[in-house]
Amino acid sequence: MAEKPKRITDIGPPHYQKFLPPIIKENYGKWKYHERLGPGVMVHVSEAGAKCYTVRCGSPRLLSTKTIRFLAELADKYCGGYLRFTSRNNVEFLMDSPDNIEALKKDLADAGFPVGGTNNAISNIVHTQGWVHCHSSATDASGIVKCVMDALYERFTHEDLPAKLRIALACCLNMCGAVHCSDIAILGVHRRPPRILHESLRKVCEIPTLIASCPTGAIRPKTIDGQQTVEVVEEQCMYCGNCYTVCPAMPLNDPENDGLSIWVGGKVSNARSEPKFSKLAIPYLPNNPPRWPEVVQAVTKIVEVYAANARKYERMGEWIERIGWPRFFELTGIEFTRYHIDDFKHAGLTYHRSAHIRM
Amino acid sequence: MAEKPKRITDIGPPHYQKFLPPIIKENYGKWKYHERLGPGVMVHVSEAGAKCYTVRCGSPRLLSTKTIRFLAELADKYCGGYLRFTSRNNVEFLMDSPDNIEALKKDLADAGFPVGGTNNAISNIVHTQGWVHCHSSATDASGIVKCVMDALYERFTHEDLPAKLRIALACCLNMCGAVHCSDIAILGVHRRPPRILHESLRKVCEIPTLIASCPTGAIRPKTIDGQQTVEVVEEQCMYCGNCYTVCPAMPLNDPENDGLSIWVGGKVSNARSEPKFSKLAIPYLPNNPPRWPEVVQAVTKIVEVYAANARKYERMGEWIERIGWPRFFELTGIEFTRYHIDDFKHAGLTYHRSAHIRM
Amino acid sequence: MAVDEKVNTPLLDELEKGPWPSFVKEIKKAQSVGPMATDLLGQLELSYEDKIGHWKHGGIVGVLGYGGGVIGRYSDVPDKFPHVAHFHTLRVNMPSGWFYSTEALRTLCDIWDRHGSGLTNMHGSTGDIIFLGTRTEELEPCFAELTQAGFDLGGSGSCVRTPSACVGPARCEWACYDTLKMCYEITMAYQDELHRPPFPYKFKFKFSGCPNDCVASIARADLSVIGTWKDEIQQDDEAVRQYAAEGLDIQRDVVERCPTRCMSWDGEKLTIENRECVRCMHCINVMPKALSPGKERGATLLIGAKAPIVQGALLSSVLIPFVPEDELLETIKELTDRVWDFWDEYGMNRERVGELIQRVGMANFLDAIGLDPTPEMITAPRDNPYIFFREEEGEEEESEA
Amino acid sequence: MAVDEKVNTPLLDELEKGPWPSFVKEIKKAQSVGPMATDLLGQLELSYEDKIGHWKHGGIVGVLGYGGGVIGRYSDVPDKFPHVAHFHTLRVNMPSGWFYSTEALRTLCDIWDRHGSGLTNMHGSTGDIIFLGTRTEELEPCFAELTQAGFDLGGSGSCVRTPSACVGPARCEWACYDTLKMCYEITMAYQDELHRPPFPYKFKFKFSGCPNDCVASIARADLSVIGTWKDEIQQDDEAVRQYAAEGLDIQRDVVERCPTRCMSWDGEKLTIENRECVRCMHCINVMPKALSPGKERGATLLIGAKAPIVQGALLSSVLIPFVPEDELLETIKELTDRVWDFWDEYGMNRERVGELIQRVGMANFLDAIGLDPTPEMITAPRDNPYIFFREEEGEEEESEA
Ligand code: SRM
Ligand code: SRM
Ligand code: SRM
Ligand code: SRM
Ligand code: SF4
Ligand code: SF4
Ligand code: SF4
Ligand code: SF4
Ligand code: SF4
Ligand code: SF4
Ligand code: SF4
Ligand code: SF4
Repeated sequence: MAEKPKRITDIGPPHYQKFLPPIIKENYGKWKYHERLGPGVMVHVSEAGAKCYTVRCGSPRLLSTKTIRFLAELADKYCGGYLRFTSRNNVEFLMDSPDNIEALKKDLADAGFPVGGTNNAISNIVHTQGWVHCHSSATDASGIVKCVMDALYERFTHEDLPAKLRIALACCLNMCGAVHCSDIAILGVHRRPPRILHESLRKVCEIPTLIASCPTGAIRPKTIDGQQTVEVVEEQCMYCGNCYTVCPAMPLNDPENDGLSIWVGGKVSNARSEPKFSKLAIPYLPNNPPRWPEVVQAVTKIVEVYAANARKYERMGEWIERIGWPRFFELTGIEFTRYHIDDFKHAGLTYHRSAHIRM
Repeated sequence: MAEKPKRITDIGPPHYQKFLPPIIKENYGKWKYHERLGPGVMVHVSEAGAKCYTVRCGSPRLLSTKTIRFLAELADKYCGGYLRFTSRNNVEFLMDSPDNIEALKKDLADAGFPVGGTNNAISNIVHTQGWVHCHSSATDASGIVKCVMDALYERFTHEDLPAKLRIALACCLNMCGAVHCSDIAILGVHRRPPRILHESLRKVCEIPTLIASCPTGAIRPKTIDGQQTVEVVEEQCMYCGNCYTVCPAMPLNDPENDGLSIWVGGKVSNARSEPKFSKLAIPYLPNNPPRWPEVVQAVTKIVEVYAANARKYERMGEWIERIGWPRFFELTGIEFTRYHIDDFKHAGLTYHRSAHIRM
Repeated sequence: MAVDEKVNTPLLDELEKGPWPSFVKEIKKAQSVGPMATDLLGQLELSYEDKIGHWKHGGIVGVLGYGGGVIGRYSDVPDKFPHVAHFHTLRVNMPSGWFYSTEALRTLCDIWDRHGSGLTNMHGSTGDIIFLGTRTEELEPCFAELTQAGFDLGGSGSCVRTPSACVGPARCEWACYDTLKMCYEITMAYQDELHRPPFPYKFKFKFSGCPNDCVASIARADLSVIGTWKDEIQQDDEAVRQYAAEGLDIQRDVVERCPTRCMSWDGEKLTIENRECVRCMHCINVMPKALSPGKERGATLLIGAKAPIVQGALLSSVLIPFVPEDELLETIKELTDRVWDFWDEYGMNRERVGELIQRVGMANFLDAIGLDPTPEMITAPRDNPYIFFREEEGEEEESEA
Repeated sequence: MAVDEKVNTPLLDELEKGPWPSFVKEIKKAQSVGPMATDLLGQLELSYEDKIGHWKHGGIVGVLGYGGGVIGRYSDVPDKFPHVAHFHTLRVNMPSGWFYSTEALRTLCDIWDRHGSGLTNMHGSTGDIIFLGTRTEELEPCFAELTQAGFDLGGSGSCVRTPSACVGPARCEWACYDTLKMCYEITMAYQDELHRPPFPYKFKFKFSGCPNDCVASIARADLSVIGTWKDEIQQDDEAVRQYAAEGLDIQRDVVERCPTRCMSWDGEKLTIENRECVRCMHCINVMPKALSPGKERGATLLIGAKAPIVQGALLSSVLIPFVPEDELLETIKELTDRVWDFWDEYGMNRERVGELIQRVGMANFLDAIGLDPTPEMITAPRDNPYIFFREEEGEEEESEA
């Protein structure tokens, strides 16, 4: 290469206006309403009567540059050279006329990209790195997402649920993504205290910081062979992994005991009810690659029971609050265990302090 | 006196059946329904068609034996020699016919006992000892109750509120009585850390127990003139009085700073909504004997605003939850301050974590 | 200082005015019983003047062999008011439901006039008859006369406190079990625990016959026993129509106020989806002639209510969703014994049962008392991922159906 | 070990089956870009075999002068899979709203094919373009090319994280302020804080145009900016009737689902008691042609959301109920600066702003940043009596009107 380019920094992202297709630019801030035209397809109509047609397709999020180029080609072919991604990693093709919708859908179908995810469909699963990239993970991410979406495929390409249903997956308690407020959350869990690699601990970790990192105070200083290190009071460990984040010599990964938990009833939107956290449905399911049948079955079951029982416009959490948690466990056949009863800081506030009981 | 009676213990209370009037005994467990016959008067009808008429009158709770004898006389005259008290310290006269209702009411009126407190009236104020008997009190009890009930007298003798309205008063944070779940609670508060009577502390208190008693850890050991005693970190003291309960040498009473706080919206019953705690309305009003005008005015105002705005069957707390706390403060004209924002253990859960806002 | 019946109390005299019955008048009435009331007036007037109580922290006084039932109280201005230098209260265990014969009332008055101030609280917040103010040397004779008359002391200190009950089946159509009987039986069963403080702190029982909870048990009892039913609400359609005809707006006032919205009204017939009903009582309260609790009756047992000191106030929470009436007494006793065993062993000084449960966690508490967890015990499962998985269960494969 | 494009991955191959697009296929597609994808497949297959990740705890790598934007990652089996011995990711700041020209996309692909694995996440959970996997020595050249092409890195570490926004006014009729612009302006305003970690921990901004909150800001942003309006819902009665005519059950699906029940429908006209409306969006969502947010628009500012580590997950809570759109940028900046000052001084290591507020208490936090308390900030006033009264106020008489 000829000349080394001058090093520039702090330029920030490109200005978004450069990337807006004309139909968007012209009607920016002037949209009047929208209509659903079927799964994955909608039209937004501006005050001036202009129309923006959107076709949304699912994506595995982990994309090769090859696939990105392919999507770009479609956008050149049908959308004047622009496209966008959604906040849940779907791809949206925007057009100023309906003419190309069917052709685009066909090309997408041929390439294996499902159109859907709008309205009362299950949209894409927000997820994280898993074994593909993260050192913290108690499970894989992309693999489980693939299996669950295979099973729920028809729920993505149809809009026939009572309301939106958002699934998210995080591969450890750090919960990258909004797992904690999802209709269904799949969460990787460790179930054993960290192992302590005493040799490397001495070299790479600051012991006071490490001790301070544990929210339950389970880590204590210890001397082994005259060398300073730490020990973990096992009964006090809740496997949060914060020690591992600050000290690589405290890994929690454990092929036998790592696995998944399922959480339900969270939401983010303010529509009708206030945003809510997801609550524990199943404390533990085993890691069973490559197809994680236990997880797929559990999630599918919950979705089906919800679909069959909830009222129109009732999100998962709103439905459960109406019928009550006892009924949720009854309908889904999920076992209620000691693990469901909160024992963290505000646990007492979850005890049922009234005589309101369905018999 | 002749012979000393043999000492007997652990006999428990007399059996209640001895004290049931015939109309009750005969229809025990066989009541079918009841009807309201006006403020303070109702009839219960049994499966057999028998009727029990009740006349309820208010009482100052603090009764001289003279007054008890007077009430007994009325019960002899009209009720076959039986009467009962209610869980809110009212007196109930039970009769098997309506014939004596008016005569009884007249006798009660002549003696200054108001008939009422039933249904959607304000019933008697559950209260505590105050300056009449307790060492802990930040205020008097009976005196304030008298003043407030004088002001709300018509609300006792009429049943015209949207729902029941229960007022309670406790003279310190120990909260003898169900003050914490009242529609309106009047609560005596200290506002200064305990004084430390070092001399007597050494003699009568166990220092480790004393230190352990403080929920905020505000009490620390200290040596003065070579003698062990304690000090209080003033910023950490929340005036709970627990130290005083375990150690008489730590009094909190303070004529300048003691006073009252007002709490609203609690309830006990499971009717419609679940039981709820009362929430802070006014953090502090001064002790202003003998008539406590500030307290009387504040309570009256809250009652009037509630009466004017709540819907039928809506308890204070249910009404406030419907209209929202901002509107409650607006309607009552009560100032919202930093003290209203919780800062105790579960404070974070009271922060408003949604975009649901009335503008 | 000499006792002057005409002690000057300008501030207190203000409290003789106004329509509500006056406690100041009551104190004045008791002046004829003896000099205590007069000195009480004097000391109270002083409190009104200087805005502070004049009682000292209570000492330990009581009757022989009992650890409770008396609250010791001494004036901090005994020179000025010698007749209230001692001013102890006796807590006398009231009869279930606060029913009295006038004869019994007079006996109580006679005893108290002989041995105390002639002042009472009818009743204390826990429910006791409070004999308000006497001297140490009067305690034992007063107690002797009380027991002769069939009365005994109630609780104070770290013991079972005097249990109380709503009027229940005596005069209420909604009682789902016999509250008066249960209150009596439990009081009798635990006489020892009531009179000789055996616990880390106090323990209260309260018995309400239905979810209206007229003794506020859910707010004030360590063990709250609240009547309820298991089957369907009993319904008299004709009586419903009658209410409608008399002007009740059934849609607005009943159907729309039902917390689960499990009712519907078509102008003719009220339909209740009983499976969804949470037994809140509202519809029954509004239409007592038309609706009543089901026939399969019993109670919900809830645990742990208390006032704020020191870890914050608690309401009781569900422990057993439904116990049939005929198993109630045995279940309460068995359960209580197990709870006490655990509390005795693990409770800290001045730690109520409700606080103990919060501290050790509900699941561990259930283990300790041998109850299985059920979803009725909680409002919602945990929302935080900090689960203490147990070692044993690493091995088995946990499964869900 | 030699790279073999046909690495044997029987387990992963199972994930090429089924209708949902396969990430395994994507990795295989990237094999043509270079050997990294193949070793990634190999290592991932190994993880699938032994049910454990094979990445080591990340070291500190990055580009010159930046403290973030790169996540260092090393294989723990580098001998077996040398091409992923280093496998760092770059976080590239996406454009507001995730709009792209195909030209820009191709430029990004070109750069990444030259300097990395050819694998991406479109996008990361925070919103960045994730360039997934490269070696340390490629970071600087890759960065140089990115900036030449007009792209910069996003955040990682204890800094401002890449802000994100919903599609907003670009394609949504409900945007109550310009989310894309606000996101861009804030990103530009805090370039330094984004690239050079100055804080105790991370700080995230997210911008949603209305309470539907399509970027989940209330769940995931330290500062959540959620569009809303102050005046009345705009209402087209004819369009309402049209919806009814087309079969929408307005009573059941709109009126009865309104959280405040502030609407009524008489079959002809929909009446909204706007004073009671909490701006939940439900009715507008159901009838976009008939209803829309009011004209006086702006946003609610909420603070403190975060994932569970370590004190438990939090949703953001209301800080300023309403800021008009034209004051929004300035208000956010001013507020943020004050929040950061306080956090810098009092925040502990790895303590998010939300946790700090919980620790010091909302009232003290408000004092520190100079905001007056308002009842909109809380769901209900305190229910415990443990008030820390301030000395000064002992003297003045607090009053209520
Ligand atoms: C494209 C996108 C914004 C973006 O900048 O990328 C978007 C776009 C729209 N959202 Fe959204 N939402 C988008 C993520 C979200 C999220 C965030 C998330 O899922 O992580 C939420 C919060 C979810 C939650 O509560 O857990 C969200 C909650 C809503 C709601 C409220 C639904 C509810 O009843 O709770 C609506 C209103 C509706 O659907 O009736 C809505 C409505 C809409 C509308 C109809 C707005 C409009 O008039 O254009 C758009 C089409 C939605 C559709 O899918 O039918 N959008 N929307 C996001 C698409 C994600 C995807 O690919 O599936
Ligand atoms: C006599 C008493 C029981 C006793 O053993 O002494 C009693 C008796 C009745 N209560 Fe009660 N309640 C009594 C204290 C309570 C309490 C406890 C308290 O106030 O401390 C409560 C809980 C209050 C709370 O929620 O804070 C209570 C909540 C109710 C309710 C539920 C009201 C609601 O809507 O929340 C009803 C039902 C109703 O009134 O419709 C009720 C209904 C009744 C009925 C109608 C039951 C019946 O069919 O006989 C009785 C007449 C009530 C009336 O006053 O109109 N009773 N009732 C108590 C009278 C106290 C007094 O002198 O005022
Ligand atoms: C007399 C009575 C108030 C009244 O005027 O009615 C009363 C009076 C006292 N109570 Fe109480 N409590 C009385 C019912 C209650 C109740 C209500 C109830 O039992 O239903 C409560 C709330 C429910 C509960 O138990 O939580 C109550 C919660 C307390 C507490 C706080 C307990 C807690 O766990 O938070 C204390 C503090 C203590 O135990 O040290 C307390 C302590 C006291 C002491 C002994 C003062 C002390 O610090 O040692 C008071 C003696 C006053 C005196 O000089 O006569 N009293 N106390 C009530 C007992 C009369 C009776 O036997 O009928
Ligand atoms: C890449 C990404 C997941 C993904 O696959 O999309 C990610 C990956 C990591 N996150 Fe995250 N987080 C990512 C978005 C999030 C989000 C979602 C968001 O930003 O909206 C959250 C929840 C929101 C929040 O911030 O609270 C999130 C909460 C965490 C936490 C817990 C923070 C907390 O306060 O509870 C940690 C732990 C930490 O910071 O030490 C963490 C830590 C990490 C680390 C750096 C692992 C660590 O312990 O050091 C992960 C590096 C993985 C890797 O090897 O690539 N990540 N992380 C996301 C960033 C991509 C991007 O820039 O677009
Ligand atoms: S959730 Fe945990 S394991 Fe997964 S990417 Fe985030 S930090 Fe890594
Ligand atoms: S995993 Fe969490 S609880 Fe366990 S030792 Fe580490 S920091 Fe402490
Ligand atoms: S509330 Fe406090 S001051 Fe009043 S009687 Fe009870 S312990 Fe005494
Ligand atoms: S009053 Fe309460 S907070 Fe203050 S020192 Fe005493 S025990 Fe501690
Ligand atoms: S609690 Fe129920 S049963 Fe007891 S008196 Fe009240 S309404 Fe009747
Ligand atoms: S008792 Fe309550 S929940 Fe049950 S039907 Fe009646 S109003 Fe509804
Ligand atoms: S948050 Fe509101 S403004 Fe933004 S895209 Fe979603 S619906 Fe539209
Ligand atoms: S926006 Fe929500 S609260 Fe407001 S009127 Fe519509 S449904 Fe009701």
